[in-house]
Amino acid sequence: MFAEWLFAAFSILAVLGGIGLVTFRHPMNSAMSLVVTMISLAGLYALLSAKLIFAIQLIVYAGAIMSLIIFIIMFLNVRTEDLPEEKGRFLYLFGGVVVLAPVFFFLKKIIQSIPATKATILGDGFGGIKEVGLVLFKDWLLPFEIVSILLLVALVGAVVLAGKRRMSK
Amino acid sequence: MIQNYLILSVILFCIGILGVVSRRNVLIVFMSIELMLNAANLAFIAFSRFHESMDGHVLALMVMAVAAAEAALALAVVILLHKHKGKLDTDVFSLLKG
Amino acid sequence: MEHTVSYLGLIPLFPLLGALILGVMHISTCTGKPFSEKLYGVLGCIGPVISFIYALIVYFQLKGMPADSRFLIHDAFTWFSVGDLHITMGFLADPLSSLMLVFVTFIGSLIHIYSVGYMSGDENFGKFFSYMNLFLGSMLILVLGSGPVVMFVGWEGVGLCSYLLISFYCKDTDNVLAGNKAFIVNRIGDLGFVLGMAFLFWAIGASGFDYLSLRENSHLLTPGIGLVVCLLLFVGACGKSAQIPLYVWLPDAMAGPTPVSALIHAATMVTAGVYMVARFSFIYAHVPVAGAVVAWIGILTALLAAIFGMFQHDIKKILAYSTVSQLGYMFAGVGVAAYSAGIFHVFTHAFFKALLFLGAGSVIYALHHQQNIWKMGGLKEKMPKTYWSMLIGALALAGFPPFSGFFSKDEILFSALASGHTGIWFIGVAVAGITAYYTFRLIFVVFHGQPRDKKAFDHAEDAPAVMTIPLMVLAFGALCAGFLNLPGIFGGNLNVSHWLAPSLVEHHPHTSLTVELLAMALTIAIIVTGIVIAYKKFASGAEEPEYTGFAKFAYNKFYVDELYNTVFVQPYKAIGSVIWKSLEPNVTDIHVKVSSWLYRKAGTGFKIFQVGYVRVYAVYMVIGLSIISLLLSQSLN
Amino acid sequence: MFQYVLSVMIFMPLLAGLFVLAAPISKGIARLAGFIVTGIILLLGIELFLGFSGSAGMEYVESRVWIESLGVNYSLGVDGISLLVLFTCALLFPLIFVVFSTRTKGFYANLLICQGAMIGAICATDLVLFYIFWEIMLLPIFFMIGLYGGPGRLAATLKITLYTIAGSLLMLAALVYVGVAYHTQFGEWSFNIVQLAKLNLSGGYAVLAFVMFMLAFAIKIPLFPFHTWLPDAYTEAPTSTTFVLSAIMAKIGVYAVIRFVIPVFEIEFARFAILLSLAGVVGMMYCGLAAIAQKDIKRMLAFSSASHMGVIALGVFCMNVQALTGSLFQIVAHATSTGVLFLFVGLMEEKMQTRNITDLGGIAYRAPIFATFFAIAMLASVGLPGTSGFIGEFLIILGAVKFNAFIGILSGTTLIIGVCYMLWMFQRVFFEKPKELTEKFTDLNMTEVLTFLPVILLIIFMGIFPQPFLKKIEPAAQKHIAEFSTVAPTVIVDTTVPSEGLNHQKN
Repeated sequence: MFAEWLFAAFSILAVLGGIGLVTFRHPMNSAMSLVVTMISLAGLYALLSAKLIFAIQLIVYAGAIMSLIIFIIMFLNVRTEDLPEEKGRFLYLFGGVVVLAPVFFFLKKIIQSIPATKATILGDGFGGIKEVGLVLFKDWLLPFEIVSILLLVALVGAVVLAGKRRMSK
Repeated sequence: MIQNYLILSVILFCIGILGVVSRRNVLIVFMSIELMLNAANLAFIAFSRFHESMDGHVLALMVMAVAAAEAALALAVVILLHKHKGKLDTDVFSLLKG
Repeated sequence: MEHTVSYLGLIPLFPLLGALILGVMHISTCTGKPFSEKLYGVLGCIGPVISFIYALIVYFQLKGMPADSRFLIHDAFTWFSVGDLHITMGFLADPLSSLMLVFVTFIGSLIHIYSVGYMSGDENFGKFFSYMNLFLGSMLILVLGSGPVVMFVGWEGVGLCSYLLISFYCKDTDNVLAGNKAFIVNRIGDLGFVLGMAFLFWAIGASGFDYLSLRENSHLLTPGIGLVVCLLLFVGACGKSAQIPLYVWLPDAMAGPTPVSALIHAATMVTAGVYMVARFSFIYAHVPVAGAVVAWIGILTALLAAIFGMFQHDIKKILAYSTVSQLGYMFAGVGVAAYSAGIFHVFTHAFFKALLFLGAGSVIYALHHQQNIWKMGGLKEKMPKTYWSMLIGALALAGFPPFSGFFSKDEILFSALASGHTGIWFIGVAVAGITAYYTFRLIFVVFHGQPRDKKAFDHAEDAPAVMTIPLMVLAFGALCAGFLNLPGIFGGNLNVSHWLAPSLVEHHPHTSLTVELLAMALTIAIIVTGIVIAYKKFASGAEEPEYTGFAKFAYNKFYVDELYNTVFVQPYKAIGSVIWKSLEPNVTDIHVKVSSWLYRKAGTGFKIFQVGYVRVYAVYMVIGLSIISLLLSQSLN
Repeated sequence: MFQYVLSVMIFMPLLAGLFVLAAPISKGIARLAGFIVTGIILLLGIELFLGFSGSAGMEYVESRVWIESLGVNYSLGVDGISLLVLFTCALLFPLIFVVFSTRTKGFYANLLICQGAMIGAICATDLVLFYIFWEIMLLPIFFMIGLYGGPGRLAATLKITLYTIAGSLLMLAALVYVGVAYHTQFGEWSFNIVQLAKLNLSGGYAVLAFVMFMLAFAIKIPLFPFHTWLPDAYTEAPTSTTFVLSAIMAKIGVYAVIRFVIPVFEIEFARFAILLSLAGVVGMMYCGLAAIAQKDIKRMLAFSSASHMGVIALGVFCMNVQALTGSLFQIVAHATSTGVLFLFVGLMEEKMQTRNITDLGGIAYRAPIFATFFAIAMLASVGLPGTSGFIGEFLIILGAVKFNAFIGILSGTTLIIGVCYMLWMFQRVFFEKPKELTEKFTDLNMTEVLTFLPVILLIIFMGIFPQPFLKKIEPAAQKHIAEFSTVAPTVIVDTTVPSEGLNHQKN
């Protein structure tokens, strides 16, 4: 019962955060809303007994990535006048909702067609570092390596893009 | 039970799409994409829980790694764009016009 | 009796080999120092002479056979054989082809010898003899071919040689144009021949497509197909033998050297059409309508050409029109089913027309290529040998008794009358008068009266012996050939007709002796009148007349050439350029144009969606996603 | 060893071509290599021709499973239908290497690849394999025109490539249909032409598939009105490419109709035969008339070639032994005569830098050997008896008359139309007075004489002794017609006669 209440609270928070993200005009406000969503999601992960992911969500996502984003926003020192006008954004949002409604209802339909399963009691080890690690390095070794290469490429790319360059004319 | 998680995931995903298509601020568009990735993660974790297999966790991990890589690159691009145009408006960058 | 002999194929082979050797010799020395004319001359004459000897052997061998089975065959090899169609490269010598064989090789040899003199000094001496030999070889294939397809080889071969020899002096555009005209008009005829063969084959050719088998099966031919075949074959004959409406090439063909005109365009090739109709007498005999068409076209051609001949200035053109006219007679003959009479006229005509052309050649040679008769005159004293031989030729052409032309022409006219074609007979008699008139106009203007061009007259003299001896031999032939086929009323028994009879399907109509004699007398009277009129007008030196009215119209050949030019040639070219300039880029290419236009329009149409804002592209994506979702959720239940 | 001769003939030039392309060798060596390779192919081709027994079936058969799940096999074979096309393809390539020298290495490589692909397309008895070679064939042509062509080459290349690709993609779709139809009828996959011939196709889709196949081949042949790529492509392409296009590639189009379309789509073919043969005849007349308006010899020959292809195609559509055999024979005859004419024009262009008829004249005095050779090839092209052109044309006209008297008569006009433009051109180029450009024209040298002499002799030989060739192709043609006519006549009777009867009653 307690779990249901937690789920309801976290999901309402997550949705509210998401709505805030897309409606606030200043990116700093949006970023803060996104942090709320991230943390709620971390709570949901915990509810799903994903211990490792819960931790990583908090540390990497809500922590590292979000602080990077906020750092950039502050670095750019965006003032309200510099922001795009976006006068009709609520109109756009409404239009977007209309367009997306079929997608939502379609997915909802599919989801409801999935046979309902009761959550079973899991063993202690589920979602722990060791267990996930074993799966990761046994079954998913190649994708893991590829992802690491991707990260490397991204690193180099970021350096090349953002790094100072001599103006070549 | 699982349906609730999945529907939440869909809702978040749709909100993300809304942000991408309706906002002109580069940073908000970017954060909307992050939101979509998170929504996907939620679906992974939920499936993982109910199928009692940890492959979903691994995938979520990978998505996070990709998200991190994306964040690094995207933010670099944002900085670059801001340097060039001094603006964060996506509509300024319309070089693809045919 | 053994009918298969192995040397028939050799007869055409000798001249062909000669042509090959001479051609290679000529080409290899074309840009360097040529071989001597003597060598060329001897090599050039060997082939025809050997063929002539073989022709005589064939003739005598046939003569030794019983009359009802006189034929020799030589199947050299299977030419091609597809399905029911079996074409053998075979040669057939029967009375008809042996007669043609003998006189073609005889006259051919004489003209080759004559050419040695006439062409001397020409830079293309070797080429000339190569072509002449090639012509003779083709003509012999035409004559000896055992079936229509083999005949067609010779048929086209002589057409080719005619083209090559007409455009012999090919630096002059007019000559080449004349050659083109000859080839193309001949080709129109060949189209008829080919189609005729095709129809004939599908009708009765399946069990053998040579004359002997066809003749056996000819009764299977339905009248409808028979008519089609006859008319198509006659189109071929019209092309080759210069009949209405395809006669226009022959007068222009006089652009070639004179021996060519004598051999090809008077004595041999142009009579191929008559020969072909006689060859197919077993079909024509079944279809009287076709025969009537042939006869009427023939006699109308004779009339038309004779009218043109009356007003020409060029000595060779006069003779050319007389050739067309005489060919018309021959067709009238074969048309009224008097095949032997037609062939006999071919035979006599070959002698006297070759004679006249060679005589004209001598005159032209003596006057340094002057061909206008109004620049000649009084040559009788300077060139007696030429004069006398030409006079014999003229009398024969005019049909004056007892020269050869009289007997053959009279036989045709009589057959027309006897078979009930009174109209043809009437026109024929009139044409005989006109013929006499224009022939003697030529003789009187050229040889009598005063010289009109003094300078040229002084240099004129009889040609060397190599040229005059053939003239005399031919003159002898023109004088005597008629007696070979002496009709009954003169005590003869139609030797040639009887000789030819096994090859032909004909029946001799009989009328009363009185009618025959009366008709003959009328003809002779008309001929004499023609000669007398010509004598009155021209014997004492008339000057070149200014033509007006009808004469001018006839002098310009009724403007038929111009008419053809406007009706056929110009539209043909115009259609060509219309196709190329308008139709091809605008109409035929339309499917390409339309599809490329559509692509371009579609491109510009879709361009408006490419606004350049990434956001909008995302919206497209979402809209697409949404539509797909809608569709899928429809089908989900 | 000789049983793999077809594979050798396909892959030797292909590999040699790739090697020449990749290896750092000079163009002289490339030319020599090309000549040697094509020479070997020629010898193999002659040996194959002589060894061919003349039965109606396939010989030199090779078959290997290639894509098992789809029933696609690597199967090759030669029968009377493909024999002469193959022979032509082997015969004519060495000429190019001897005659033309001013090309780069890549050009020779393309030629070699082209030959390999063409032989592949000719020998393939599997529809998929054929399709692959058919597409490969286009590539070298694309490069040869696009890289080495005349000033308007880009437009010409685009046109020929798009045109033919459009056709082949339609064919691909139809090919899939045929394969699927076979699967539904017999429960297994096969693209072997012998198997496919058993198909019993009918209905709207079959007609559609037939039209798609025919379109692909009609474009390649080219059949009126799909010939519009031809004048540009033939004119702009380097002469040797034009030679390949007209002498061989167009023939493969005709060959493919006989090999693949007729056995599979007997019923549709019988229905459309009259329309198709009309297209052939109209194309013959149309292109022949257009030829007379040309100033450029090469373009004139291009139209002449299209005109003759109309006749050859007509022979196929008439569906009787004479016409079909005539077409097959005419394929070689036309390839040698028109091909050689194209080569001669190429030589003239090399020597005088012009192809304009009005700039030329009097070549016959400067170059008697050249003029004689040209004249013989020209006469063969207009179908003079005694040359190879006559046999084919005569048989085709004969067959056409049987098929339909009206079409037969129209087809006969080729005798006249061909002569008109050829003589007109011959007069202006070889006769008349020499012009400034032609004064310097030199006659063929010894090498060139020795190169062309065999072909010229072949033209005459085939005119006088066609039987050795006909003997080998006739049984296959007979068999083809026999198989065709067991199915087709019933259909023709079923469909057309009743409607005619109705018309009569109405009238």
